Amino acid sequence: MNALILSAVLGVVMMFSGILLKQKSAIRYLAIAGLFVVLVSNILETYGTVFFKINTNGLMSFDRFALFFNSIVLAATLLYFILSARDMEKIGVNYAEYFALIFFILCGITLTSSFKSLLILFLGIEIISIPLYILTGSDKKNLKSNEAALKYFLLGSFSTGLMLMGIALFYGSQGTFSTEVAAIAVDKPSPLLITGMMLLLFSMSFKVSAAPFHFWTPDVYDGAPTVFTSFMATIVKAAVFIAFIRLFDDAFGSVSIQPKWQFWVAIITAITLLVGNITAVFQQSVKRMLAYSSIAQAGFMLLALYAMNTDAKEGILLYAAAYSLATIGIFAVLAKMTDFTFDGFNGLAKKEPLLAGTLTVFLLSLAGIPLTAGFIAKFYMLKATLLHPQGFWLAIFAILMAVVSVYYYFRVIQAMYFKEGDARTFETTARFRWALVAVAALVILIGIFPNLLLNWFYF
Amino acid sequence: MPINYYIFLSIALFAIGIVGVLTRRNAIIIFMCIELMLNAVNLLLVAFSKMHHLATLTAGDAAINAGSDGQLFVFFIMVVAAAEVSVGLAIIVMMYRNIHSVDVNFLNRLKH
Amino acid sequence: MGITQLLFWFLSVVALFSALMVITSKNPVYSVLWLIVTFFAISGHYILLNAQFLAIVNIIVYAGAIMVLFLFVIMLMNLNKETEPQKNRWLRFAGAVAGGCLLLVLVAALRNTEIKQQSALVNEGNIGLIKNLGRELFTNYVVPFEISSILFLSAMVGAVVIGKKE
Amino acid sequence: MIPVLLIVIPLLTGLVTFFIKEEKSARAWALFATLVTLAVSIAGLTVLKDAKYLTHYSEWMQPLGSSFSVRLDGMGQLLCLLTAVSYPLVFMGTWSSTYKKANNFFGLMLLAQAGLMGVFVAMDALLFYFFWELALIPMYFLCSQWGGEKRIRVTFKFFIYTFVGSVLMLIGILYLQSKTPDHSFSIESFYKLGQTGVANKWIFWFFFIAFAIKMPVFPFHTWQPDTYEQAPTATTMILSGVMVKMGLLGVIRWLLPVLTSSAYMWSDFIPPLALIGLIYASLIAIRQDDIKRLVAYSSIAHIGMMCASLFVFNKYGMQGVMIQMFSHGINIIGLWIIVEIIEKRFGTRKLSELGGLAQKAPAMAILFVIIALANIALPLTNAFVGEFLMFNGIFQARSIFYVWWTVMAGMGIILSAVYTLNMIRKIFYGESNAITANAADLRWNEKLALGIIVVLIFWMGIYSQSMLQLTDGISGDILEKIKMITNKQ
Amino acid sequence: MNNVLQIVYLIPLLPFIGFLINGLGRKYLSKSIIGIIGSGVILASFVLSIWVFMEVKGGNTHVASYFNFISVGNLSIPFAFQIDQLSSLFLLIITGVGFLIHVYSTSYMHEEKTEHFGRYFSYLNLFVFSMLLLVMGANYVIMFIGWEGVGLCSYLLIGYWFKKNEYNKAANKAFIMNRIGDLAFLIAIFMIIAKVDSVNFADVFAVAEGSVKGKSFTGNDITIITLLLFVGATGKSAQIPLYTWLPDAMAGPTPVSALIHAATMVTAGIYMIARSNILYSLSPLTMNVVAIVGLATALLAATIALKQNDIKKVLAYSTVSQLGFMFLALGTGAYVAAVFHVMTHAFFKALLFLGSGSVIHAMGGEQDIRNMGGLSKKLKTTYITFLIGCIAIAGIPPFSGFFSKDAILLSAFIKNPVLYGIALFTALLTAFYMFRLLFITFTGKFRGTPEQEHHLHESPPAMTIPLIILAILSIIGGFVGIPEVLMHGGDKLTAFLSPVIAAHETHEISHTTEYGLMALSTGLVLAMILFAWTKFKNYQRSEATGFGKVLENKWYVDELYDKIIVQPLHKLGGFLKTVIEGSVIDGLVNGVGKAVNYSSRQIRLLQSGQVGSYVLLMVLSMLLIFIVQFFLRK
Repeated sequence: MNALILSAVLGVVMMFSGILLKQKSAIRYLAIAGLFVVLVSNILETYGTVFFKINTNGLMSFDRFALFFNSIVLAATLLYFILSARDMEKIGVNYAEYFALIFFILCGITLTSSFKSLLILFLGIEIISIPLYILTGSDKKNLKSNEAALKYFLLGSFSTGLMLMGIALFYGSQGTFSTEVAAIAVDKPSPLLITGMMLLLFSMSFKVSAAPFHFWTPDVYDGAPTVFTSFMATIVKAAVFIAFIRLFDDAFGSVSIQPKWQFWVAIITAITLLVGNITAVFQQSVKRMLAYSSIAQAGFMLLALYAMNTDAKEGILLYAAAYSLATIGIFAVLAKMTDFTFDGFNGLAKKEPLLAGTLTVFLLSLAGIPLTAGFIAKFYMLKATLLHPQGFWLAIFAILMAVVSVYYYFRVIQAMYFKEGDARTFETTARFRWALVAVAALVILIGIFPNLLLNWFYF
Repeated sequence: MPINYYIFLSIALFAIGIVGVLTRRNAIIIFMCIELMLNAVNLLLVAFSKMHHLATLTAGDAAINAGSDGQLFVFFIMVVAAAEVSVGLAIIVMMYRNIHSVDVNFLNRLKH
Repeated sequence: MGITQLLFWFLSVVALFSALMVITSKNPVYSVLWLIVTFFAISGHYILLNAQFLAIVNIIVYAGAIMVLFLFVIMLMNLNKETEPQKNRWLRFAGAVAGGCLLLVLVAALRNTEIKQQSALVNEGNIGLIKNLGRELFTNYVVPFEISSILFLSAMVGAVVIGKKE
Repeated sequence: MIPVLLIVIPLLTGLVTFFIKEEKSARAWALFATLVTLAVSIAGLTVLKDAKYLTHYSEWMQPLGSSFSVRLDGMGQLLCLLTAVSYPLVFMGTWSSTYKKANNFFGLMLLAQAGLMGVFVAMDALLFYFFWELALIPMYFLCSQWGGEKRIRVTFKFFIYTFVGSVLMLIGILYLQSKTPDHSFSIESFYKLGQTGVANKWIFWFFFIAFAIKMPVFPFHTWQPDTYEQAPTATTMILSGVMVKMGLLGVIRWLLPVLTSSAYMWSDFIPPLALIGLIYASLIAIRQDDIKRLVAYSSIAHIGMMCASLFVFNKYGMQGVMIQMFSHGINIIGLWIIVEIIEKRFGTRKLSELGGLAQKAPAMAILFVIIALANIALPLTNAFVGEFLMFNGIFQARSIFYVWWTVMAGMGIILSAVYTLNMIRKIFYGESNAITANAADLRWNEKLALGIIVVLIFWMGIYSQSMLQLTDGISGDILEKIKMITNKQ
Repeated sequence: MNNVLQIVYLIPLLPFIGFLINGLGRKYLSKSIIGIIGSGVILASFVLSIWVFMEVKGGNTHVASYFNFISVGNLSIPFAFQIDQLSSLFLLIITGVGFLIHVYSTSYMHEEKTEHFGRYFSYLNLFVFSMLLLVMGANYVIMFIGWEGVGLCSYLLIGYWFKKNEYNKAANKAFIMNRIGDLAFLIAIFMIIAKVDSVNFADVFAVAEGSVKGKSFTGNDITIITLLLFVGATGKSAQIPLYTWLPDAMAGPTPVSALIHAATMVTAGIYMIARSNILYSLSPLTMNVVAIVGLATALLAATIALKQNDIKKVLAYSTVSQLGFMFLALGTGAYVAAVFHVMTHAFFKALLFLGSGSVIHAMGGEQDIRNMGGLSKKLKTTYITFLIGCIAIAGIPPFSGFFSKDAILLSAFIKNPVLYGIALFTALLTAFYMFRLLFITFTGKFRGTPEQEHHLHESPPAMTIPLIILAILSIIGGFVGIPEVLMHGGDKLTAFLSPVIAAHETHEISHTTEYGLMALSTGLVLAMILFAWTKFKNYQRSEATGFGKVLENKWYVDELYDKIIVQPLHKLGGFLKTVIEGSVIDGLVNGVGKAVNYSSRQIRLLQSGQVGSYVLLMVLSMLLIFIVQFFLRK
């Protein structure tokens, strides 16, 4: 609740800061400071200090899971601000508004991570989506940005329609919007419920960009301004994933109904992994490659949904953290590049050894090489999947696809280190470099001592 | 009124909306079709809310507000729809400013 | 066959027909108008279900505000029959078939649910009245209500960001 | 304590090396570091051989059921010694070859050493996997940065190839861990695993393919000749001398005792595969004109022999492999050193372009001949003991096909003589030509390195007990376990 | 030091030290020092050998075990030496003849550069060292070490002049053919290990005699083991089918040929079989095989020798043929006879080779006898000694060759008259080609170039003295084995070797027949010599024709091997390299990558960029899932 309200308030504050504060740096510092406050307040709430005692009548529950996730997301956003906030200036004049929108999105994220009622889920998803449409289109002069925004908007609202139909059918069969398992411990689920569940599955798959509902992702990620792509691809995606898992764990977790969706989740996972990884192989632009790789990573996260056990829940948090860290770092570097194609990275190691080095760490993490956070995350997913009685072959498929992913991630490393060329970058401040190094260190630290995170989780 | 009628009616409207999205190229029309889908959902929700209301009444429960949540949900949907429309139309207009068309087929810079 | 049934069938037919007209009519302006008709029909259904508040809101917000906005935009861009882009007919056919199949499948799936003998309470039951809904909204649903304000804020900011000239 | 040091010293010194910009000092520092490591490992063999020095356990990743537990058993001692010995040899032997960004080169080499040490001492499956990868990654960078002209493609193939294997192994490890009663990765609980279960039969392959790719065993070997050809020779030495032993160790420590019954089930199938590889590689080696490729294929052949005799489940085979792991490492490093010298001096690796070196560089000729003959297992050299035992082991195999296996192995031995002698003849004998006319003989550092190798060759060839006793216990235990389980069935 | 047997390890050690000194110091020592060291160490071990021989004659044998060479499980192979009658006898031959050859070499190789001179002597010492290991080893593995060692040394010495590529090829051939034999030997050892868990001669023979509880050989085991050992022997001792390396081994310096052919290497096979005679006696089948192979080899080699024109080639084939005789003896159970022949053969064959060396030396490297002739005037000593050698090998009493060969023929006769017939015929051929060689070389008129003619000279004493010594030995050497019939208590050798070689049952034959056989063989041999004299006393060069050509080309055996073994393997290798490796396996691996790339390019096209198609695809997949969910599943 702390995070929810504070981020909402901060959103409003940022809105007006545009008028009050003249220098952009001031706005930026305000945003960072504010976000830090939100983070602290959320951590305080984890340890029982709630500032706002508000009765939500069971529409929401800020349980441990939700709060940890919030902390991770807020921390990631903080890093994101520190690394990339400066790059937002390039996009447009509405500097303060961007921050406001991001805070509203955070507010929506706190909803999706803690909903107990489909109504809140719906609102949360919408509060996340609508600002995203705008951020995607925020580079108004850039046709790609416009196109991405419109595509995202049309497809997004279409999937919202599907979701609403699903909710309606759910309501029809259950007589309530609450997602308490007890409500639907029915031995024989009705077609009404099944249909609703499937529609929810589709719309959520759309939001997490799982195949075959992933088509918007590459275009939108490619078209959106790089800074916002970074935000979309990491924090938002993680948030929607949490919503996805919460929904299907609470509402459809009962033994009578679980097999029905798990089968489809398995198939969707497989297709997502396949499409994401295979398609990424042939891309020429690193940015677009990352878009596809985000689809692939989504496929890996879906494994948690499939397995749906304690390991899976711990794992998804870890995965969210690891994936967000690495991707934020990569996009932060990418935003400094003048040329997004693979050749644009040729010989970066010679000109900018530090950027190249950190970028390598992030890529290794995404590829799931041991001693990076990414490995532990993937490891957890596989562990959870293998604990599932039928999970064996899915796990093998996933791991083989991970090998494919190595192929395109290492293309970047090869370009940076082993190819001759003059990669051009915008100038980078010392603070940026230090932040980058810090993030890289964090990635490795989590990789070597995952206990730092894991010891918190116990569900 | 048997609830099935309402189910079929709204599903029909919903499907029509989908068909519209599939068959038209004008971004605005597509958007309107999406609105149509939302309305189909609204209708269904209201019908369900009345159904549950009836069910509780016949069960002899005096809970006077049983089923009202459905209608509230419709209210929220309308709220969201309004917001979406404002943003959506803004985006479409921006698009129109740049390429002087609302034809979604012109949106093909980003592919493969 | 009482008056209620008659009204129900009439409104349903109107809704479906006008909806079809929305997606078939070449001229966007007509589409908008047909959509308004659809909304009116749906509002009729609300009244029939004695959900007066929603009926009113539907007419005010949708038919009143939203569709006018649409109409305004279309007029602004002065789109008409001529400028209206047409998908080639195979794609249209494919779309129609896909949608139709979806309809059939869903109908077939939901043909016999366990609640099919249940029915919706028509023209009585007062949960749809503003009094009740209002109480509900500002007691149990106050949190989402407040949250929706955030939604509006962000939409507003967004509209500004997108629309404002630089 | 000792095992930890063996990992930590190269790790830290390696990291330090990255910051030594000046080439000479970087090289000297690296050599010094490896010598320290060598000293530690020798200490572990001699003065500090008490169990309390050779084991270390500390908490690490409890939530995953993994812990940082390392131990030096006989095999670990042997292979760590090999690693510790080979690094100084490599650095000495290639002292005169220069690299751009030398500090990175040596740093990565040392990191790889840390990884190798870790693999050899890890007593926790997950830890084992970590070090397995840690040894691979630096190799990837070494080969693609300082390799030949086709390096990027070749190295990448090598990397992907090995990575496929290791991820399959990861799945296997995870599967077994989920089957362990205490959900732990520790080797003890792996050894306690039940042998029943159909899945085991296939899990076996998940491990074996990973190890087979590493060794490499036919038909998983195609990455190897290209990589050896393209990689910088110092790296190739480590790859072929030490790295391939990871696969063998994996089989001995993580496969045979864990999935014994499955291994037993497949034990009629793998030796022929390996032996076919032996003959196959030898025949190809006969037709090679490029020295590096020739040596590469000869290495495949030798590994095939070792792999085969791992699956005959008798002490001859096991001990033979143990000692051969060391011998092969030493010998092939010796060969590479001279190959490197030849390539550097004459700018060619083509047998057809060389010849008559024996007149100009007698010392080189003599040392090369000794090492090459040791490599084809001439008596009183180290490889003879190994090959004798392995060959004997194959002959004593319980399988009904043992005669055929013996014949195949025998053919391999003869063919090895053929290609080795041809190589010697074409490089060193005959009239010297334009390329080799003004050849210089070995430098002192090369003489030193090769001299040490030759001494080791004869020492182990004549007094092999020193090594055999080291590994006697461990191979005894493993065979004991195998016997226990296979007898039950 | 009370007993020489305590320091028996010095016998091999001294040559090894010599090897090290000459090998490492070859750049720094002078030729004379090298020569002195090289010969000195051999002399020393010769002296020791005599000492040892005396001890053994005195009846005390000795097994000295030093350390564990290999020990795994319950198999432990000690590094041990065994000194008994057999080995001590061979020690004498090896070190004795070896010493003479060393001395001879000091002057024969004098033109070599110092370091090559040193290399040469180090090789020679190493050669002797390995041969000593071979005969002194107390178990099969130590024997095998020497066994491979001599193979290695022959490789090194044959390829001594490494600039000539065909020499190196010959060296490789020798090594590889030996390796094939060694492989059989090795497998035999494994089989013994499997049965006995030990490779010590004592244990193995004990088991063979059935005097050990629990362990025993079946008849099959024995046969297989002995056959495998015999294959090993064919490799070392140049019997069919592995004999072709020996003639090519002439590439080495002549003294080396002498060493290989007379004293060391080739006799290894004989020694090994004689050593394991207990096993062989248990397997009649193997015995027959040995006898037949031996005889066949003898005949084949003799026929080839008839038409050779290279002086050393003739001698080489005669060696092969003589070895055939020895194997015949072994096969017929006359182990003593075989050993006896080894000894005598060592004398006269060394003599002949060194003689030919002297000739070549005089002719300035010329080896083709067609370019010689009438050398008897210039090279008196060489001529006489060579003549003695020829008489000895031809087997004319009382020269040494007569007694040993007679013993072999006799045992063959006892075994089977047919064998005897063929053996006798071969003996006659021997006499014929040896004297052909003698006459063509030394009689008639000189056919070489003028400068060769005036270059002709008798060799220095360092070469002639060994010749003389060997000549004397080949005259008197036979008397240690005079058969009973000629001198009562004559056959010292049999008596001496009896502890090692169990006397096999010989159904006595009457003295008259024995006399008859001797007379017959002697007479025929003399006739042959006369025939050769009439044919070649003044020889004119003439091209061989018809069958002669086949013989001159050694029955085309080399070509045959090349066709049926070498070429196919070579082709197979090429096929594997290019097709299987290049296309199939690697193609498969790369194919995966290509497939991924291709599918990537295809799947990419789904991302058409059209909102409409996106929605359509989404709806279609929804439709599909619904259909499956509601109408197909469960």
